[in-house]
Parts: sequence; C-alpha cells; structure tokens
Amino acid sequence: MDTPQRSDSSTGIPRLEIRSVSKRFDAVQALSSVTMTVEPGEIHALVGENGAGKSTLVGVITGLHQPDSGTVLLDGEELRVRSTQDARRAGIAAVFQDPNMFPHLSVAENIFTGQYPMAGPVVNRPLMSRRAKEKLSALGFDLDPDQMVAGLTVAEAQFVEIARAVDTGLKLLILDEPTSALTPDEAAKLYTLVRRLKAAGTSIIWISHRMEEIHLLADRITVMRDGQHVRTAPAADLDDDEMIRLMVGRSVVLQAVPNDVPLGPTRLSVRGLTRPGVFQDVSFDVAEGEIVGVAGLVGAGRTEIAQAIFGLAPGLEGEVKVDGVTVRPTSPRRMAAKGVSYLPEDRDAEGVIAAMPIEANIALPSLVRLGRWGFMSRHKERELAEQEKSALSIKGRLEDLVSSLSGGNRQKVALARWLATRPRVLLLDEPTHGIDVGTKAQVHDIMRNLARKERMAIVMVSSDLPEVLAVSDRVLVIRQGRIAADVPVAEATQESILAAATGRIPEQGDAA
Amino acid sequence: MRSILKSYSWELLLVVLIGAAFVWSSMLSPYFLDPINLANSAAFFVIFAFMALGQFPIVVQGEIDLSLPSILAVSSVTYATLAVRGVPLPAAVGAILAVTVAMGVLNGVLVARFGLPSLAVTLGTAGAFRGIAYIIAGAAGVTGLPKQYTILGRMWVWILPVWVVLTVVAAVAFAVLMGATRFGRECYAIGNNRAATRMAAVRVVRAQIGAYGLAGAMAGVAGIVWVSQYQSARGDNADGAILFVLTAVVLGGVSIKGGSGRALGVGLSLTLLGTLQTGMQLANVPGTSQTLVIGALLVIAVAVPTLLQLITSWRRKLVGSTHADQLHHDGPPSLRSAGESPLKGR
Amino acid sequence: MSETYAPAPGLFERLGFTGGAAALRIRYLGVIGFQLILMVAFTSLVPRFIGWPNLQSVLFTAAIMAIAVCGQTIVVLTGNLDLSVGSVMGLTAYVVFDIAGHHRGLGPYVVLMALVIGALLGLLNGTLVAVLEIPSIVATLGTLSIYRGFVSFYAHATEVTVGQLPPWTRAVASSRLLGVSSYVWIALVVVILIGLALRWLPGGRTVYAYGSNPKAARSYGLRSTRIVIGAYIASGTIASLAGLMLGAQVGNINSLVGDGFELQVLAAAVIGGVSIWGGSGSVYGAAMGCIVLATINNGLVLLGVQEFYRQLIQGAAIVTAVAIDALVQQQVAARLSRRSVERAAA
Amino acid sequence: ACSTTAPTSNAPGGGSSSAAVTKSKIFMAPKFTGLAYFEVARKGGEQAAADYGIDFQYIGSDKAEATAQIATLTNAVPQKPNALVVSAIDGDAVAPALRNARQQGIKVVTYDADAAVDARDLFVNQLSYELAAKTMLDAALLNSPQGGLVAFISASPTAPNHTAHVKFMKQLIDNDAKYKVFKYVDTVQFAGDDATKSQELARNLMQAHPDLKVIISSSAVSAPAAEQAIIDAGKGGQVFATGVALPSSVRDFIKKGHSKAFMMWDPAELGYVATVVADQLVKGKIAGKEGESVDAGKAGKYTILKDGEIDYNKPLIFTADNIDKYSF
Ligand SMILES: Nc1ncnc2c1ncn2[C@@H]1O[C@H](COP(=O)(O)OP(=O)(O)OP(=O)(O)O)[C@@H](O)[C@H]1O
Ligand SMILES: Nc1ncnc2c1ncn2[C@@H]1O[C@H](COP(=O)(O)OP(=O)(O)OP(=O)(O)O)[C@@H](O)[C@H]1O
Ligand SMILES: [Mg+2]
Ligand SMILES: [Mg+2]
Repeated sequence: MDTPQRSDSSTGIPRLEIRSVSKRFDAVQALSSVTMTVEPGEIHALVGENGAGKSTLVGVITGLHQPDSGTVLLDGEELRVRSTQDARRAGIAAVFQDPNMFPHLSVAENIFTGQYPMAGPVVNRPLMSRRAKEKLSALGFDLDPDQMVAGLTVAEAQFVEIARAVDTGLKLLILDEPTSALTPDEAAKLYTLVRRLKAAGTSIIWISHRMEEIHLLADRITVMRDGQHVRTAPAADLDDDEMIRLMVGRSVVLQAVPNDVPLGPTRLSVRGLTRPGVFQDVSFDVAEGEIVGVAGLVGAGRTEIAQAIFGLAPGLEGEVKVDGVTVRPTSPRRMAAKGVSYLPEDRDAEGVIAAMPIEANIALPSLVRLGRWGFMSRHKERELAEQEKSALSIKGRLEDLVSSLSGGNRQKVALARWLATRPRVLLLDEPTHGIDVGTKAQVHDIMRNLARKERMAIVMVSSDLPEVLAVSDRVLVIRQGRIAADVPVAEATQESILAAATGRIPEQGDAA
Repeated sequence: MRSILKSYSWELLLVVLIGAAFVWSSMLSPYFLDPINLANSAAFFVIFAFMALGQFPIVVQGEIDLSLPSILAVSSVTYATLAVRGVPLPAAVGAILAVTVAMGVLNGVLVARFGLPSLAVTLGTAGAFRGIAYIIAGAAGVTGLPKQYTILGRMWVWILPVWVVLTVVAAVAFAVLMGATRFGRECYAIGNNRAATRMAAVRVVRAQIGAYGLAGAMAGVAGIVWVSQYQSARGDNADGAILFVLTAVVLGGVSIKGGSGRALGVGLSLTLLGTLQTGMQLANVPGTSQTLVIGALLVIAVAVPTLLQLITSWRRKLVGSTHADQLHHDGPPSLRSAGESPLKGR
Repeated sequence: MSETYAPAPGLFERLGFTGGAAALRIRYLGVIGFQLILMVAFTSLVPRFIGWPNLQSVLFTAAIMAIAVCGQTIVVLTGNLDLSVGSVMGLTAYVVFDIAGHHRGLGPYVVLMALVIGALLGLLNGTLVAVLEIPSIVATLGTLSIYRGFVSFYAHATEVTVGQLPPWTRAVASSRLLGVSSYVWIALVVVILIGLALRWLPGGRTVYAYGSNPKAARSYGLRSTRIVIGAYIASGTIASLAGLMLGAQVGNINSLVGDGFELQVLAAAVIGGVSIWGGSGSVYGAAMGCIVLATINNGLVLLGVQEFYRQLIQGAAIVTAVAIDALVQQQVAARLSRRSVERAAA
Repeated sequence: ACSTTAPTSNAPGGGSSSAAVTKSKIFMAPKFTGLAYFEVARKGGEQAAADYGIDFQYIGSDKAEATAQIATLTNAVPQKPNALVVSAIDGDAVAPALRNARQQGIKVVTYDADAAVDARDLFVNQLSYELAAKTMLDAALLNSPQGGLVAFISASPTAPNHTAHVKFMKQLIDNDAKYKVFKYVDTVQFAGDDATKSQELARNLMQAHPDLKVIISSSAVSAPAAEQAIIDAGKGGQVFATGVALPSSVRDFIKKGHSKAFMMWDPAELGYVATVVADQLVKGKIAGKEGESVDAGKAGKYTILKDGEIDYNKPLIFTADNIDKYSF
C-alpha cells in the first residue's frame, strides 16, 4: 500500500481545505461545521453511512450547493463556485452519485456538455467525436462516440460520466460511488486510471461503501457521521472494524448466520422461462423459508428475470408456479394477488413515490384490502403504516414525505409497502444497493426473519458477493441470460461465483 | 390547525378572491346581487363544470385531455338526433353514455396502453371527434326536439336550476372519488410517479383508461346538458371551450404536472371565474377586457406562490445568507411526469 | 467480457446510421414515409396532385407554418410548450402594419420592429415559465388570451387594409424566384438556418441538453433560466417574422389573424417527430410535418371531400403519427438493448 | 320543490312592455366583437340612438363561440333593456336565452343573422337570401361576363344564412337563364371567417379546378382574402373572387383592376334600421305583425313580411365607378 504522498508542491498548502462548512436542507442539517483537508496527489476516501452528508459535501465543493456558512479553499485560495462549470474552470471535476446524463444526446456530447470544442463560433463536432473516443479508449472502454446514451447499459453510462469528469490538468477529481454499477473487471480499470491520475498530481476524493476498494486505493480516509466530520486518518491506521465503528457509532459485522430452520415445500417454481434475446430457459425452485441469492455481472439479465416473474415482461415463454399453482405472469397486480412481490433496484424511480407521505407509500399495494366498494379507510391505512413503520424501524412521522428521508429509510419504505401485503414470495433486486453497512445488516436481519419466521420464499438479486454469501441459503449465478450455476451456499466462494458469472473457467459441474 | 391552513392555502386564496370578485362585481353592476340572475348565471357554467370535473382526475394523473369539447359535440348532436327520431329518453341517455365513454376509453387506451403523449393524442382525437360530430349533425344542426328531452333544462329545485344542483352533487362526488377511494389515491400516485405506482401492483393502465372513460362520460353528460339548455345541437358545439376548462382546472390548484389538486379547488375556481365573468358581463365590460382579465388572472394566480418565494429569497439575499439554490429545486418542464426517467429507455 | 466490441454491421450501420443517431434519423424517415404515402394515395386518386403547380401551392401553404414551427420546436425541445404563437403572430402583424401604414417612411425597419416586438413577447413568456416557474402550458395559455386581447384592444374592430401595407411587403408576398414563391425560399432559409444553429451552435446543443435532462443540465452549470427564456425569445421572434409574412400575405389584417395557428403548429411538430417531452426532434422534421398538413388539406380539396372529413382525417393523422413514432422508438430501444446483450455475449 | 318554470325576478327596472316608454334602452349584440363589419353596424345603431333619443349599449364577447354569446345575452336580461338587437352566432342555441328575454318583456330584433323564428320579434334581413344570391352572381358576372366554373367558400356548415346563399346560388345557376353561363363545384368549402384558411382554400380550389373562373363567398373576410390569394398566385384578372366584402377591404383590388365587382349593403344603415325597428316595437308604434309598415326615417320605409321578417334589401355592388362613394 502506498504511503500518503505529499508530492510536488511541498509548500504544505493543502490542495483542498474545507473550513467549518454547514449546509441545511429544510429540516435536515446535512452538514454541520465540517472541516477537512485533501493533500495534493492523494487518494482520499470519504466514507459514512447513508445520509451522512458525503454527497452534499461534494455538492458544496463543486458549486451544486451553496454552503450556509464556512469556506472552501483550493490551493490556499478561497473557492467561489456557483456551478459545476465554475468548479471545472477552477480545476475540480466530479462524477456524481446520481446519473447526470442526457439520454437523447450522443456519448460525445454528453462528455463535452458545456465545454464543447469550438471552431470559431460553432461546435466542432468531428473533433468532439474524436476527442470523446480518445478519452474513452484511455479508460480502456471502446464506445462509439456517436451512439445515443439512452441505449447504453448502466456500466457504459457510468464510464461516459467518468470520461466526462477525467481531464488532463485536473487539480481535484471527486468520484461519488463510481463502482456501484461496475463489474470487478471494469472497476479494476477505474482503479488503474485513478492511480495514473494520482501519479500525475491530481488529488482524488473517492466515496464508496465498498471496504475492499477503499483499502486498495486510499491514502487517507475521512469518516463522516450525521453531517459531521468524525475522523481523518491514514488508511493503514483504520481497519474495517474500526472504520465501521466510526461510521455507525457501534461495530457491525457482516457475517453468515447458519440456517437452523428446516426448509418447507417449494413455494416458487420457475420452469423454462424465456424471453428471446434477454434470457433463456431459466429454471429454479425456491422453498418456503429459503433465501436464494442471484449473482451475476451487471447486465447479465438478473433484473429482467426478476421483473418477468413479477409480470413486467409480456410475451414470456415458460411456466411459473406459486405453491404448486400455475400463474401466468401477465401483470404486477396479478402476481401481487398471488403473493409475489418485487422490490425494484431503482429505489427512487420505481421503489417509492418520493412526493407522497410515508403512510401512502406503505399502503399503496394494499389499497384493495383497506376498504370496501373501492373506498379506502384512512384509519386502516394509518394502522397498517404504523405497524410496518415500527416493524422496520423507519424514521420520521407517517405524514412526512418520503423525499425527506435518507436513502436507507427510503429503501425500508420500499420494502415495507410489500411486507404490508404479507407476500409469500419476495423478489428483492439489489436490496442494499447504496445502503450503509449499519442499515445493511438491519435489512439482512429483516430478510432472515421473513424467511425463517414468516416462511416466505426470498429471491435476492445482488451484486455484492459478500452479501450473497452471508445471506443466501443457495446461490444462482446468471450469465448472459442463462443460469450458469445453482449451488448451495456452502459450496460457493466469491471466486467460484465470479468464475461462473464470467464463464472464464468452465469448471464446476453445475454450469449450464 | 396551522397545518390545515397551510395545506388548504390555495383554496383559502380562492375563497378570498371569490369574496373580492363578489364585492367588485356588485360594485360594477347593480344587477349582480339579484339571486335569480345569479342562479341563471350559474346554470351557464354547468357545461364547463362537468368538463372541468372530468378533466380533473386526468390532470392529477399527469395527463391531459383536449378532446372533451369535441366529445361534448358528438354527445349533443347524437342525443339531439336520437331525440328527434323519437328514441326513448333512457335509451338515448344510455346510448350517449356508451358512445362518450367509448371515446374517452379510446383516448385512454392510446395514452395508457400504448404510452403515447396525451397532449398529442388528444389534440388529434379532438379534431377527429369534432369531424364525427359534424358528420352526424349535417350542415344545419339539429333542432325541434320533443319537450321531454330538454325538460331538465327548465326545471328548478327551489331557487336553483336543477343542473346547478346536479353540478354541486357531481363536484361532491368527485371530491369523494378523489379523496376517499382507491381510484383517487391511485390517480395521485400515478401523477407523482407512474413507474413506481405500476411496481406497487396498481393497475395503472386501467386507472388511466378509467379516468379517460369517466371524463368522456362527463363530457357526454355535458352534451346532454347543452341540448337541454339550448334545445338544439350543432357540430361546432363548445368549440374553443377547452381553454376555459383548463383554466378552471389549473386555477383550482391542480398541478398540470400531476400528482396534486383537489375537487374543492376546482369547484372554487369555477365559482371565481363565473363570478368574474358574470359581473363583467352585467356591467357590459367589452369582451376584450374580459379576455384580458381572465388571462391575467390565470397567469398571476399561478405565479403568486413563486413570486412570494422569490421576494423572500431576494430579501434574504440582501440580508446576507444564500438559499438561492433551493429555488431551483425542480424547474419548469411541463407535462413531464416525475417517474419517467428517460434513461430507462426500455 | 472482451475489452472492445464491434457489432457486426447491420443494415442500419451500413446506411451510415449508427447507434442512437439512428433513432433520431428513423423518426424523420417516419414523417417522410407518411408524406410519401399521402402523395402516392392522392396522386392515384387525382393525378393532377403531383403536378408542379399544385406541389408549389402546397409548399406555399406550408411556408409560413414551417417558419412558425421552428420557434415552437425550439420551445418544445426544452420540454415546454408555446401556445401563444398564434397570438404573437396576430399581434405583430396587426400592430406593425398599422404603424407602417401611418408612417410610410419606415421601409425595412418594419421587419426590425416586428422582430423586437416578437422578442419582447417571447421574453415575457420565458420569464413566466423560467423565473416564475409557471408550467408552460398554463403560462402560454394565459398569454394566448392576453396577447390576443391586446390586439383586439388596439385594433378596435378595424382592419388594416391592403392599401395600407408597405408595397414592398406585398411585392415579396407575391413574388417568385425560379418559379417558386419567395415565401417558400424564405421558409427554406429560416428552417435550414435554425436547423444548423441547433446542431452546430453551443446554444443549440444546450437547448437539446436541457430538454433531454433539465436536472443534469443544471448541475452542469447550464443556465436553465437563460436557456428557457432564450428558447421563448427565439420562438417569439420567429413567430413575429411568420406574423409579418402572414400579414403581408393576407392583405386585409383584422385582430383575428393567426388565431388557432398555435395548434396547427403544435400538430405539425408532433407529426414531424418532435418529442413533446423535450430533448429530441428537429426543425426539419417539424417542417415536414407542416408539409404533411398542407398536403392533407390540399389533397382533400382536390378530391372534393367535405370539410367534415378534413378534421377527421387530420386528427387521425396526428394520432397515427405519434403512434408510429412511439412504435419506432420502441423498436429502436429494443434493438439497442438487444445489442447490449450481444455485447455481453461477445 | 321542483318546477319547470324559472322563477322570475322582480327587481326594479324597465322591461314591462307596452306601457308608454319615453326613452328606450336598447342593447346591440353582434356575433362577436372585433370584426369591422359589426363595428360599422354599431355606428348605425349609435346614429339611430342619437336621432331617436335611445339609450344604446354595444355588448358582446370577443370569442366567436355560441356559449360566449349566450352568456352575453343571459347577462343582458337582468339589466332590463327594453330591446335586444342581435346577430345570432348560432340561431338555435341562443334561442332559449332570447325566449327568456322575451318572456321578461324584452323585445328581440335580429339583424344580419337570424335566430329561431319564435325566439325573436322581428328579423331585419340585410337582403333576402334569394336577392343576396342574385346580387353575388351579378357581381360574378361583372367579373367574368363569359361565365365559367364557380366555387363557393362558406363560413361554416352551421351558419344558416351562408348555407341559404349557396343553396339559392346553385338554384339560380341551374334554372335562371341569366346565370346559365356558370357551372359550379358542388362541394362547398368552409373557412370559418378566417383569412388564412380562406386563402389556403382559394389556392387549393384553383389547383383542384384549373378551369375555375370565380370564387364566391358571402363571408366579408373570405371574399377579399380569396381575391388576395388569387392575385398572389399570379391569376389576377383570370380568376376572380367576389361576394360580400367591405368596400375598404377591396378598394385596392378594384382600383388596380384585379377585380371588377364585390357586393354588400350598408351595414351602418342596417344597424340603423334594426335599432329603429326595436325602438318602435318598444314604444308600441308597431306590433310586429305581418303587413305592418315601419318608417325608419331617413333610412326609408319597410314592410313586415311573413315570419316577422323585414327585408332591408338594398344591395350595393362596388365597382370602379362607385367604390369611392363608400367610406366604410
Ligand atoms: N436536495 C436535498 N433536499 C433535502 N434534503 C437533502 C437534499 N440532499 C440531501 N439531503 C439530505 O441531506 C442528508 C445528507 O445526504 P447526502 O446525500 O449528502 O448523504 P450521503 O452521505 O451521500 O448518503 P449516501 O451514502 O446514501 O449517498 C440526508 O439526510 C438527505 O436526506
Ligand atoms: N438503460 C438500459 N437501456 C437499454 N438496455 C438496458 C438498460 N439497462 C440494462 N439494459 C439491458 O437489459 C439487459 C438485462 O439487464 P438487467 O438489468 O436485467 O441485468 P441485471 O443482471 O439485473 O443487471 P443489474 O445488476 O444492473 O440489475 C442487459 O442486456 C442490459 O444491457
Ligand atoms: Mg451520496
Ligand atoms: Mg439488476
């Protein structure tokens, strides 16, 4: 591991200095008097639970948000930016957590938005395409720069965003959870790139929830909690346990809990499920009380399979049985009525309705039960919401809008609305995506509880291999729309799963 | 109490405006406060009220229906034609409802099932339905209806025309529908985030088609009201009424972006517009000024909240602290429903 | 997973349509295909349709609309609407020619005056939408009334007659160049200029970016307020040019000139494949949309079809156009995502 | 508590008819405000008001919609005018409002465009439909003496006077030897009093019928607009538009020789007559019976015909010789 590097400008002036910055959003104090420094040419990891204020801090540095008080200094001079363009001119670029793409525009234009290469008064489009291609190839990613972004995969889009941020002569590059949508291979490319930039003197702020990559990359680590700066230390001085303790104020361990409850009869049975061009001949069973982890590379088709079972993909071949009864998955409503529920991976776009209160969100799938003749009872609604809220310990009042909650709490609301329907089969798509470790462990406990006590059959799609191994009873690996492996968790390791997912080593008898 | 005041602030504003309009109108014209005249004037707005109420759930869902006046025209000419042919009243009404619901459902299917933009679709069907109305009515229109088909147009319940009473009933029904039923809740959910609502096992397509079908029925009833009030029908009936209908809905506090608004607001805004128009007409204010006043009212009323916000932020800026970025939270794009992330192209 | 990928060149690629660009280009093909179908149908029914004099007449009808649609397209690209186009056209036509009639010596300054008036009206629209954050459909619905109200106020029910128009404006309206009306040439120049500007000027690209994702645009420091106001100013200015040309063409100008143009122009844009949600479409497509509308009107008169059917057919054309458009987009999306699978498989 | 009759208001005011009224209060309601034609008629009404001591008001919406006119009329009634002078935008739809006015003792006189017969007392018709048709064809003959193919542009399929004009013109061409030189296109096109639409139709009609000689329209907006379109298409002097038009809007065409003749009547005098007739009804000087005669002072004497119709019948044909005499 590198030692913290205080390179070139040995004057001792930090590259970036944040002096008691505070920022408030309505009720939420997102940042309170945060002070920290980033040295020239260092990779500085910024960690903290969901809602700790990391992204807000990025916003303040890049001019997306104006701080209520405090100052930001770049190379010892006060930084006054009112937009990301200003920040860019000052030498600061960022890859934001939320995708910020223009879906109707080409890759090249996305990369050069607001700083088009010009030929006199007009945009030099050929040059723009050429330069975009260069930038992407430099990342080891060969995309057609004239392609429309709407047609990209999530990973491809992520690389376009990275290409947009990366530039020669940057003073500071901020990456807010850049690898959450990337495969290990792709992430590795990014690591190489970041190291190269560092060598060239660029400082990097790296935000991530993935411990292993933090240890792999970071020179120093800053931990935040509840909008406050907790501690900055050289990476070597902080081990996982200590870091987690600082983040959550207690120690949490992500570890497998052996299943001591026997599995029941088959709840969900899928046979020969096929959607031409997307996935083929998918067959598996999930028993009462069982948690099946579904692993695979991004884009392998896991989401598509889960959504298809939930009735979101018309024109499906194959058979789905719930408790032995054949169901044609034609609509979510139909599947929900049969006891199948689905937690979408895109929480804010599909999981919750941010502009509505917590209670309305929780009650939405249960409306049918909440009254008669099409009417609904407010009283019953509150009762139901209250019950689920306390069961999952969701913060806030029932009438608060979901938009006022942090990511983790939103995810709990998204889950609560399904638990309220007392489902028999639970399809969870990236249930802990972008969630801090504290909440993550909580969600895992909830899942185990639902399987063991409520006897649900749970299918958990996850890109987080430690999580898959810790929670599942059985692991399915999907590769190119086919089941590449179906093994009990005891027989699975991170390596074997990856091997099956990439198809690199055609070993293990199970591979289809 | 405070939170109730806050959440009903739009309705309160409307009530204040209605009060002001009442005072102004009665100052403009000595005839304004005559109750009979008020009742008569109210009857005039029934047609618009039915269309506005029908439009309301659609707008809450984040969509729009420009074809309602054309559906009204089909309804009025069909009803009048059936009446002249001597089709029994219940059968005629039944046929009208069937036809108009079908037209609404057609809109709904195109919008919800096939995912076409409602503005464009209903712009098209508005023309197509109007063409159908002309074809049914022929050049001269339909007149000479037997009395029993138009009886409701002349009936009074105590001091109110029967249609006004029915409008109030309809408004209450819509308040209940949107406030206390599953359908209403689904409308708000769809308007806020269609994708998430679908994922919550709500039959989104059905709810949307339902809203369009309902709106069709309301426009159909409005057509029957038209015939019973004006005892005739032509292909051009209610041509151009859509602007007034949209004005009423928007002024009622129903966000054109979807997801919010109440029937009470729509009712109040109809009252406000009615009061203003009646007052100005009783005072023989030239038509041009009337148009100007209504147009300006729409723009100003909708601008007021942002304007106040702007002013406070300017003041705060003067004082020193900067909250400017909060102002730009969600920008102005029209008719863009929140959940439809364009990146999810599939 | 391989490091790079090169999908086998399919038909689209071989035609030079790669990736997402294909989506946009295919949408053009949709309008052009529609136009071709219309032309074949009309020609087979009335061979005279395809004659040059008739085609030139169709183009002339489309010319003014094609200019006005450019402005509307810019606004629609930002995800907004401009319903005041017709009123802006009417206002400029009347006011400018009225002033020109009284001050004979103005000469070409007439044009400048018109453009300034249009820009100011656009500025007001843009301010309402971008600064006061009124949903565009509401704001421009209001200014539609206000601007029209202003003209009728100003006009006081009189006409500007042909004799009062500056003779050179009339001369332009009736002149020809290479056998084609000057108006068609002007329209061609305007459409191409604006098309080029949208494609090659930073400002133009910004309009697309903003319309494609306003939130992202804002976070990239694109000034959303400026973009939207700019789009409306452009729309107002272009509409005023169209209004000026319309005034010169109509000759006798009353306060109603240009009434209803906004919906025609919107219909043309929709038929031309400009996405009502913003971010995609082009002025070339929109101008094709105008030609489609003009062709329908012309063909039906040639066929001697009754007016009733025109509305029906035009409405159906709009619905068909958006339906085809949606279908093509779905196909493209499906194709693209399938290619991603192929990539994963490669 | 249900009844089928509206309770009547007993607010104070005029209205109670036949009792000797010394100064009558008359409201004039055009189809909609903003058209020059109605503005000229308004001047006539105001002249009559000055001559006869009438309290005169001009009311109306600027929207060309039946509902807008109905609202105007409905709100006129409580103001207790003694009479309404109305050009009906939709003669059947406004009828109930007018009947209501009559029930309240208000006299109703229509001008320019009639309403249902039982909804008004009298209708002052600018020209009987047949005379209007004849005059338009005469104007067409002046333009194209050798006859030829005629096409019609009407305002809307729902405008009864336009429809009647076209019907009579077709009959006259079919049956009257004088107009035998004409043939006509059967399909009528509608431009809705919109200049742009009229021009588009004119262009398309010329394309549809290469042998077209005359376009006739009884809309004062469409006829001049169509002529303009003809001139711009380079067909001035070969194809002619004619029909109803204000002299001011066609003076240029006639002076430049593009067109020989348009027709109309004097809208001001029409407004004058209608207002005087209303005044006399109010004052009880006439009862509105068939055969009665009406003395409209300097505007002449008229007889009430069947169905309460008064034919003003003073057609004007504007030609190069006389157009300068007319200032409206
Ligand atoms: N625009 C906003 N309006 C209101 N509240 C906000 C806004 N942005 C962030 N917040 C709130 O501020 C707090 C800090 O959020 P922030 O996004 O900075 O957290 P984070 O550390 O990036 O979390 P995550 O790991 O989930 O990305 C949270 O409680 C969040 O709900
Ligand atoms: N935005 C998109 N537009 C078009 N196609 C997409 C998009 N996102 C994913 N796809 C494609 O859809 C197919 C299935 O993706 P899916 O999301 O089901 O995979 P997944 O294994 O669930 O991945 P993830 O881990 O992202 O959930 C893939 O081929 C992918 O490339
Ligand atoms: Mg964050
Ligand atoms: Mg997925």
